[in-house]
Amino acid sequence: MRRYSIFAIAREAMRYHSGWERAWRAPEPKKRYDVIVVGAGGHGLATAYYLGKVHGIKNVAIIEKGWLGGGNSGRNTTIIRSNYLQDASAAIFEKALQLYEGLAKDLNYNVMFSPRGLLMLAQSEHEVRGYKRTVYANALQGIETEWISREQVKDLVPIINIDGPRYPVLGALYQARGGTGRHDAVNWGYARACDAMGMDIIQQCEVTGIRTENGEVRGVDTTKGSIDCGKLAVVVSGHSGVLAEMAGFRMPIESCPLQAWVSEPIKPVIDVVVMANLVHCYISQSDKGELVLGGGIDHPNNYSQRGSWYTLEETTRALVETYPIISRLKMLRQWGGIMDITGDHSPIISKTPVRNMFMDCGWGTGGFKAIPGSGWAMAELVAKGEPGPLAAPFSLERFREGRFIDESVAAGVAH
Amino acid sequence: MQIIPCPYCGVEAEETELTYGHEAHLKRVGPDSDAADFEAYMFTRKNPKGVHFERWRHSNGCGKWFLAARHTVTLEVFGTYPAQTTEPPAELVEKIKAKCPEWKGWK
Amino acid sequence: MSTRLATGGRLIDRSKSLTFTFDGKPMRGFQGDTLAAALLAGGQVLLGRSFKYHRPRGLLASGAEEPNALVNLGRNARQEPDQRVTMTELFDGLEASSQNRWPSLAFDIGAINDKLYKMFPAGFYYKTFMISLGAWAKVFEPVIRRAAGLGNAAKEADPDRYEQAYAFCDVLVAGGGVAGLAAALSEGRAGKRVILMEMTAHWGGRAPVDGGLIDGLSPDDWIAKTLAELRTLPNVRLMERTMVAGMHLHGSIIAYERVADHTPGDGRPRHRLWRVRPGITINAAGATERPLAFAGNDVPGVMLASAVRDYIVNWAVSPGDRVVVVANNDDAYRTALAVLDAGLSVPAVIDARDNVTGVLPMQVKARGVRILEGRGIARVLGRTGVTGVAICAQAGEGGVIETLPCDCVAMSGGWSPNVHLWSHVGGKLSWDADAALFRPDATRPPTGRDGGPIAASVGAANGLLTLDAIAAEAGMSAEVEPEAPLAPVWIMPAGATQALRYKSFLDFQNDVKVSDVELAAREGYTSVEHTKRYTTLGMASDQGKSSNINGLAILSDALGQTIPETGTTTFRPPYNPISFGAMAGEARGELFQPRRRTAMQDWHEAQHYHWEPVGFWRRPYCYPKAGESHRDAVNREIVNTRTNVGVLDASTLGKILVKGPDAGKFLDMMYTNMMSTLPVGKCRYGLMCNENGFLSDDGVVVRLSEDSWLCHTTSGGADRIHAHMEDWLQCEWWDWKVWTANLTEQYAQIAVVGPKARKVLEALGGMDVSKAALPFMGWAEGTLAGLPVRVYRISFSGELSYEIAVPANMGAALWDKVIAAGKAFGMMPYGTEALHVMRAEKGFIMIGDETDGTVIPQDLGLGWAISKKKADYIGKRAQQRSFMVAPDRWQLVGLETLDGSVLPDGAYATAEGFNANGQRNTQGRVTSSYYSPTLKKGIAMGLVPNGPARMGEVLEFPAGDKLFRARIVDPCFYDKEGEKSDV
Amino acid sequence: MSEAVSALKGESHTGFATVAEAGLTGMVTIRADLGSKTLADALGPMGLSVPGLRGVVAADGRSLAWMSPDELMLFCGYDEAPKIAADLTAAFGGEHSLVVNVSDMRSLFVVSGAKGDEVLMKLCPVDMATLPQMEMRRTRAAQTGVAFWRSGPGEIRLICFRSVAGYMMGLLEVSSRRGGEIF
Ligand SMILES: Cc1cc2nc3c(=O)[nH]c(=O)nc-3n(C[C@H](O)[C@H](O)[C@H](O)COP(=O)(O)OP(=O)(O)OC[C@H]3O[C@@H](n4cnc5c(N)ncnc54)[C@H](O)[C@@H]3O)c2cc1C
Ligand SMILES: NC(=O)c1ccc[n+]([C@@H]2O[C@H](COP(=O)([O-])OP(=O)(O)OC[C@H]3O[C@@H](n4cnc5c(N)ncnc54)[C@H](O)[C@@H]3O)[C@@H](O)[C@H]2O)c1
Ligand SMILES: Cc1cc2nc3c(=O)[nH]c(=O)nc-3n(C[C@H](O)[C@H](O)[C@H](O)COP(=O)(O)O)c2cc1C
Ligand SMILES: [Zn+2]
Repeated sequence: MRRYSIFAIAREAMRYHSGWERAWRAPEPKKRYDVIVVGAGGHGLATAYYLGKVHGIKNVAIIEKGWLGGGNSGRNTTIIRSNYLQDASAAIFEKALQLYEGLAKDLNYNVMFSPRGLLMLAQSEHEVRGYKRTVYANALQGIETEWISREQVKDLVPIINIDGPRYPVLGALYQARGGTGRHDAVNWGYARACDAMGMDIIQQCEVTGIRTENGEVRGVDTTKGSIDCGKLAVVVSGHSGVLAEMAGFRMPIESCPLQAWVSEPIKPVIDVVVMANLVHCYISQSDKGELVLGGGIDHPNNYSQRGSWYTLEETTRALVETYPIISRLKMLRQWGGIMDITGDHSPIISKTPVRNMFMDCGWGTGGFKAIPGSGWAMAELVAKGEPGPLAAPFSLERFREGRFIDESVAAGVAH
Repeated sequence: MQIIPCPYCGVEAEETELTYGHEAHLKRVGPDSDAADFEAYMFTRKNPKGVHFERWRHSNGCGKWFLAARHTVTLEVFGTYPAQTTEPPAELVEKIKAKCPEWKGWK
Repeated sequence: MSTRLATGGRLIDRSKSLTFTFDGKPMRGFQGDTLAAALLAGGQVLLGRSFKYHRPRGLLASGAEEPNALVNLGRNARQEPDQRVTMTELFDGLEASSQNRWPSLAFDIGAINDKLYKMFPAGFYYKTFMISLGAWAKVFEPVIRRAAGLGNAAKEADPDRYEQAYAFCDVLVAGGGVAGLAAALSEGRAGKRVILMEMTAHWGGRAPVDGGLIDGLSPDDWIAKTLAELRTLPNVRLMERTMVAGMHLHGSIIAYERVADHTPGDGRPRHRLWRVRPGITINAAGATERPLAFAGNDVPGVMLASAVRDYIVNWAVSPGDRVVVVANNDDAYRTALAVLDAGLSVPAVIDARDNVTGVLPMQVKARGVRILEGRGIARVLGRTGVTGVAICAQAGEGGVIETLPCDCVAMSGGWSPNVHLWSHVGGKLSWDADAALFRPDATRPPTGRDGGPIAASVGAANGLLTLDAIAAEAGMSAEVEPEAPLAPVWIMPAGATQALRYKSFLDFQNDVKVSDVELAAREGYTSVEHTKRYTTLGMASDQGKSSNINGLAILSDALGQTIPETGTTTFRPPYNPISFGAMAGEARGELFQPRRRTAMQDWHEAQHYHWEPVGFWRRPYCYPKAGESHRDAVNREIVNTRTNVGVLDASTLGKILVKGPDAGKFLDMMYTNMMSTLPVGKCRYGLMCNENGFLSDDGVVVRLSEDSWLCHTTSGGADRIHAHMEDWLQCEWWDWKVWTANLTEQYAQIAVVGPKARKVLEALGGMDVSKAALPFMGWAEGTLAGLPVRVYRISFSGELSYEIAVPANMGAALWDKVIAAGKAFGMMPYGTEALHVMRAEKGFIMIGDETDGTVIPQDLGLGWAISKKKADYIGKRAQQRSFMVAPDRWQLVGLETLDGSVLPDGAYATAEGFNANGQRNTQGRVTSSYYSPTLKKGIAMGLVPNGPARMGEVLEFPAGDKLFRARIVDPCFYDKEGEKSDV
Repeated sequence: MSEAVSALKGESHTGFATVAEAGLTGMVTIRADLGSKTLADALGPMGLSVPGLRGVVAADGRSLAWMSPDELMLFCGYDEAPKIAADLTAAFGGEHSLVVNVSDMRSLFVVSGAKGDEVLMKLCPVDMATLPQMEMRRTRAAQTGVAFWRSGPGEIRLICFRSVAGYMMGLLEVSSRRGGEIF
C-alpha cells in the first residue's frame, strides 16, 4: 500500500495525480476463505481489519451486495460519543472512541475524526437527573463527561434558544471528546487497509444462502457463486433478519427506516454536536457547511431506505424551535437507512445457533460511533470462538434471561 | 406518508392518524410457558423482507386496532382486517399469493 | 457586456420599474424580471464565487438548475442565504449580496486556492493532515471549516409566518409547460379532480421561447387559450409559484408554495407547504440542458444555450454582444437565431458534429453565421468574464486552430429529462442511447399502496424533446423545425490533455472537474455512488441537475463501460431546496406543540409559578414568593403542608373508567395486585407492569360499583395506559366484556393535604368528611361548597389528605373556594417538587425515579402489591426469568449520609475492584435524593444489591472530587406507622 | 350550575372565517353494542336513532354521532347531560354498556363562513371537498386529536380535549387569518 501524505500529494500534483493506486482491488471470489464477513459496512470492514491486525487472520473475504459502505455506514449523521450509561455500552463505545482517536494514523487515511464536543440537552427535570446519573456512572467507567450549565450551553451553541419558551434548556451532558467523523472515509480507510492485508472485498455480490452441515457453517451461496468458509461473520445491520432466516433462525430485530437530512451549505454557525432528546432532534454542521439533521425513527417495518415525511416535519419543528435561525435555511436533501432495532435497543455481538456463525448487529440508530470498538470485539469473538469481555454482555442469550442493556432508561437516549 | 384503510370506520387513514403495533398474530404466552417460547413471543420477530402481517391502531380516529398485510419493500398494502382473529382472511391470503408467488405464507 | 435590449421581453412590464441593490449598489429592473435577469440587464455578470477554488462565477442557467449565482437575500432577521437569483422574482426594495468571498466579490483572497488547484484534487483531505489528532482538530479542520459553506445564516429568529395545507385530487400534474397544461386539460375535461402546479410565476414552460406552432397557434396563444379553458373547469386547480418538491411513500406529494416571497411584508404567510394525496402524479417537469465540459466552461459569460435565449426572449436581456454558440445538437441553433433576432452577433457556432445539415443550422448559416463543424473549444479566454474562445478540433487534444473574441458563450450538451419525481420512490429509468438521456421506463413505474403505478411522465420529462413529439403524445398537432440527432459528446476536445481536464468543470458549485471523476475511477471509487461521495459530484445545492449525467458519462468512459452500466445516483427529495420554516409550518412558539392546561392553569400563572414540563402539561414546580429562591419555596411548601395544610393541582393524573362483567378479571391481569376483590367504596394502590415484567405505572384504583372501577395513572401515563388497556381488550381478550373510557380530562382534581385538611373541607361544607364517614382509603360522593364532587381519602405525602374530583368546568371555581376556605388554616399551594420530597420522606416510590424501565416491583420492596393468588398478570412470566429472580438484584433501600448532607441524585456506590473492562465495580445507586425540611437533613432512596439484607452498612458514593458516605436504612423516613394519614 | 365555565369561555376570532369556542356543551359517551334494541329504545324518546357508519343524526337541538363501531357521542345541553347519562345507564340495566357524562373533558368549536373549509384544510389530513354533511370525521388537527362534522351550511363543529382548547384555538386563529386564504 502506498502511503498517503502531503508529500505524496505534492509529488503526484506534478504529474496530474496519475500515479495513485487503487484504494482497493476488485477481486473475483476465491473458492474458500478462513473467514467470510458478510456486509462491507463499517462494522464488517472493521471486523475484518482487526481479524487481520490483531489476530493474524488474513485469508478473509468481505462480501457486499452493493457498494462498500452503501448501507447505514454511508448514510449516517456521524455522531460519535462514548458517554453511555450502562457499563457494557460504555465499555464498547469508549473502546471505539479511543480507536477513533488514532484511526487516521492507524489506517493512513484521514477519517476526519473531529472531537468538537457533543452536548445532550436537558430540558426537563427528568433529563437533568438522568444526565447527572450518567456523569457519575461515566466517572467510574473511566469516561470523561461533564454536566454543564445552561449558560455554558449558550456559550458553546450561540444559535440555540435556551429560554424555551416551551422547554427551556436546563443544562447539558457534555463530552468534549465526542464529535463527528467522516463516515465515508471510515469505510474507505478500513477497506483500503483490509485490501492491503490481502483480504478480498467483493462488491456487487449478494449472499443468497448460508450452507450448514450438522449445525455448523460451511459456506455461503452468492450471486457470484458458492464460497466456502471456516467461519462466517454476518454484519449486515438492517438485513440481519434476512441472513438469520437463511441459516434457519430468527433474531430479536425489526428493520425500519431512520431518516436524516441536510441544509444547503452555509458558513459555520454551530461548532459542536447537539442532541435534544425531549423534543427529539439533533444537529451538527459538516466541514462542508451543510447542517446535518436528524431525529427519530419510523416504526413500521420497512426495507426501502425511505421513510415517511411526517417524521421530518416533527424533527424540523423541534429544530426550528430550538435553533430559530434555521427557519430561513432550506433543506437540500433527505434520505433514509434501514435500522436494525433490537428488543432492548442495544446491539448484539454473539454466537448463533449455528456453530462458527457469528452476528454483529442491532446497532440501530447509534452504531457509527461504535465501528472500531465493535469490529475489535467481533474480531475477537470470531477469532477465538468465544466473546471477550467487551462482547460478552451483548450475547443473544440476554433476551431469554431478561438481562437487558437498556440505554434509554436514564433520559430516553437511544443513541 | 403511508395510507392504510381502517377496516372499522372505513377511513383511508394516513400514518399520522395511526399508531404502528408491530407483528400481528402473536399468541400470548403466559406464566408456565417454556423459556424459549416466551423469548420468541416477546422478541423473536419475523421481520421479513417481503409480506408482513402487522398491527395498527387508528389512534387519531376510531381508536380500533386492526391488522394489515403490507410488503416491507414495496410498501404495498394488500389488505386490512379486524384484530379479533387469529389468522388472516383466506381471500387476503389468496390475493397475496397471486401477487407475490415467492411468498412462503404468513405462518 | 450584458445589457437590456431596447425592445421585447415577453415577461416584463416596462411600465413598472423596480429598484433593488446588489452588494449595496443600487440597480433597476422591471416588474416580471427575475433577479437574474435584472442583474444581467444591469451588466452584472460576476455573481458569485465557487465553493472550493473561489473561482469567479456568473449565471449558468435561467431556472432551477442554477449552480453558481446564489446570493444572500434580505438582511437582519430576514436574511436568506444561498438563494438562486434565477428563481427570485424581483420586487421593489430587494436587497441581494454576493457570498463566499472576502473582502469583495471582485477581489477574493480565497481565490488563492485556485492557484494551488493541483494540490487540491478530489479527496485530497483524505490523504493528509494526519500528523496528529490535535493538529487536525485544532489547526487543519478549523481552516477547512471556515473556508467551506456559502452564504451566511440570519442571526435572529425568523419573523415571517408559514403554514401548511392538505389537498386531495385524482391527478396531480407537476409542471405547467405545454405538456403539463395539455395533460391537465385532458384530465380536467374527463372530469377528474386535477391540481396543476407550476414552480415559476408563469405558465407555458419553454415553448414560447423555443417556438413552433401548436394546433396551429403560437405557443403563447395556445397557452392563453388552454389556460382560459382550464380556468373554466371547476375540477381543475391551477397553482403558480408552487414546486412539487418530492414524491413520498404511497405517492404522497410534498409541494412548496412561495406565497409571498415576491411581496414581502404583505401579511400573507411566506411559504405554504402542501401535502397532497393524488391518485396519480403526472410528471411534466420538463428537461434540463446540459453544459459541455471544456476548459474554462465556468468563466462568467459561459451559459447554457437555452438560458441565453431565455434571457433574450423572456426578459429582453442580452447576455453579450458577441455570442459564440457551442453545441452537439440542433436545438442550440435556436439560441443563435434568438441572438441574431435581437440584433446581436454570433461570431460562430462551434459544433462537435462533423456533418451539420439540419434545418435549424441551415437557417443560422443562411443568416451569415460561420458554422465550425467537428470543432470544439480548447479553452475559454478571460477570468472574471469571457473575452474569447480558443477553438480546436473536437477529435484532437486541444491544439488551438483559431481564437475568436466574444463576450458570451452559449453551450449545449443536450438535454436531460427531469425524472426526479418519477424516481423519488423508485421509478426506474432506461437509457436512450440515441438521444443520450435517461428517460422514465414506463414499464417499471413507482408503485403505491395498491401495488399500482403512482406516476406517469409526459413531455420533455418523458424524454420527448421536440414539440411535435410532445404534442403527439398529448393528442395534439404541432409544427416545429425537425432536429438532426445529437452527438453524444461530453468533453471537448475528445482527447483533451490533463491540463485541460483540470479546468473542465462538471459540478460548478462544488468545483468538480473531469479530472476529479477520472481520479476517482483510477483509485477504485468506481461505483457511481463512490465517485459521487469521493468527488462531491452532484452534492451541491443544485443536486447535480446540470452536471450528473456528464459526470456519469465521464466515469463510464474512464471505466470503459456503458452509461447504463454505470447507472445514476439515487434521486432524493426535494427537487429544489425548501425552507425549514415551511416544514415547521405554524408549529412555533405557543403552537410548537400542544400545551395542555388544567382548569386551574390561569390561577397558577397568575401566581408567577415556576413550572416544569410534564408531558405536554406545564405543572407548577413551586410557587416562590417575591425574593424567595425555588429551593426555599419548596421547603416552605413542605413544612406548611406538614404543619398546616397544602393544596395541589392533581388534575393531570390519569383517570380511566373500566366497566363490565369481566372488568375485575381484566384488572387482575392489568395490575400485579388483585383488584377484583377490592370492595365497593374502597381505594387501593396498584402496580402495572409491561409484558417484559418492568414496572410501568402505578396509581390508586377505586371501586366505584359492582361492575366499575376507576383507575388512576401517573400524569404521563394516562394515554399510554389507556391505549395499553385497549390493546389487550381488542387484540387478546376480545371476548371479555369490558368497556373503558379515559376520563382524565373530565375531572379537575384538587388534593388538600395536611393535618388541617379536614378543617378546610369542613369549611367548604356539604358533606361529612369525618374519619368515620370517610375513612382512609375510602371515597365518597357529595357536594362541597355547592359543587358536585367525589372525594378520595388517599395520601401520597403521608398526611391526612383528600383528593377532590370535580367536573373540569367547575375546577377553577372549586379551586378558588378551596383557596379561600384554606386561608384561615394557613393553607398554601404546593408544587411537584414538594410532592416529590414528601413522598420520598415516606419512602414511596415514584415512577421514573425509582423505576427506569429496568426495575421490577420485587426490586422495590413492593412484593406486597403482587398477588400471590393470581395465576397470571401482565409481566408475571417475564419476572420468572433467570435474571429477574437472581439473588443479587439491586433492591430498594433508604440511604442516609453520615453527616446529614444530601447525596447527589444518581450517584453510584463503589465496590471493590474493577470489572473485566477495567470499569470500577459498583454496588448500588441513588434513585431519589432530597433535603428534607421535615427531618432537616438529606434523605435518599437507592437500589443496592440485596439491599434490604444489608441494613446499617455504609456505602461510598464518589461524586466529582467529593466522597459521600451513606448508611443503608429503611426507605421510610417519616411516620413509619402511617398514623398521620389515617386520622 | 352557574359556576361551570368552558375552557375558553366562548372566545372567538374572525378572519376569513369565524372560529369560536361554543361554550358549555353536554356530551355523553355511550359504549355498547350499537345494534342493541335497548339502546334504540332508549334513544327513541329523544327522537334519535343510532347513526350509521361515521354518521351524525340530530333532533331537538341534540346530536348523536357514530364514533367507532361500539361508541356513540351524544351532544346535548350541558345541564341535561348528567340526567341523560343516568337515564341511559338505567335503561341499559344489566346489559353490558358504559354510559358516562363527559361534558367537561372536551371543548366544542364552531368554524363558520364560506371559507371555513380552508381553515381545516390547513390542519387536518382530510379531504374536505368530499366530506358530506353530518359525517363525523375523527382525525388530527396539527398535533392533537379532533373530531368534526359539517353541522349545517357553512358550519363545521369540532371537538378536542379540554386541556388543549387553547392550542386548538391558536391553530384555528392562525389558520383563519386574513391573507391566508388558499383560493
Ligand atoms: C440516517 C441515519 C443516521 C444515523 N446517525 C448515526 C449517528 O449519528 N451516530 C451513530 O453512531 N450512528 C448513527 N447511525 C447508525 C449507524 O449508521 C449504523 O449503526 C452503522 O452504520 C451500522 O453499520 P454496519 O456496518 O453494521 O451496517 P451497514 O453499514 O448497513 O452495512 C451492512 C452491509 O451489509 C450489506 N448486506 C446486507 N445484506 C447482504 C447480503 N445478503 N449479502 C451481502 N451483503 C449484504 C449491506 O449492503 C450493507 O452494506 C445512523 C444511521 C442512519 C441510517
Ligand atoms: N428541442 C430540444 O432539444 C428540446 C429540449 C428540451 C425541451 N424542449 C422544449 O421544451 C418544451 C417541453 O415542454 P414540457 O412541457 O415538457 O416542459 P417545459 O420545460 O416547457 O415545462 C416544464 C415546466 O415545469 C416546471 N417545473 C419543473 N419542475 C417542477 C416541479 N418540480 N414542480 C412544479 N413545476 C415544475 C417548469 O418551471 C416548467 O414551467 C417544449 O417546448 C420542447 O420543444 C426542446
Ligand atoms: C454527514 C452527511 C452529509 C451529507 N452532505 C450532503 C451534501 O452536502 N450534499 C448532498 O447532496 N448530500 C449530502 N449527504 C447525503 C448523501 O448525498 C446521500 O443522500 C446519503 O448518503 C444517502 O445515500 P442515498 O441518497 O444515495 O441513498 C450527506 C450525507 C451525510 C451522511
Ligand atoms: Zn378507524
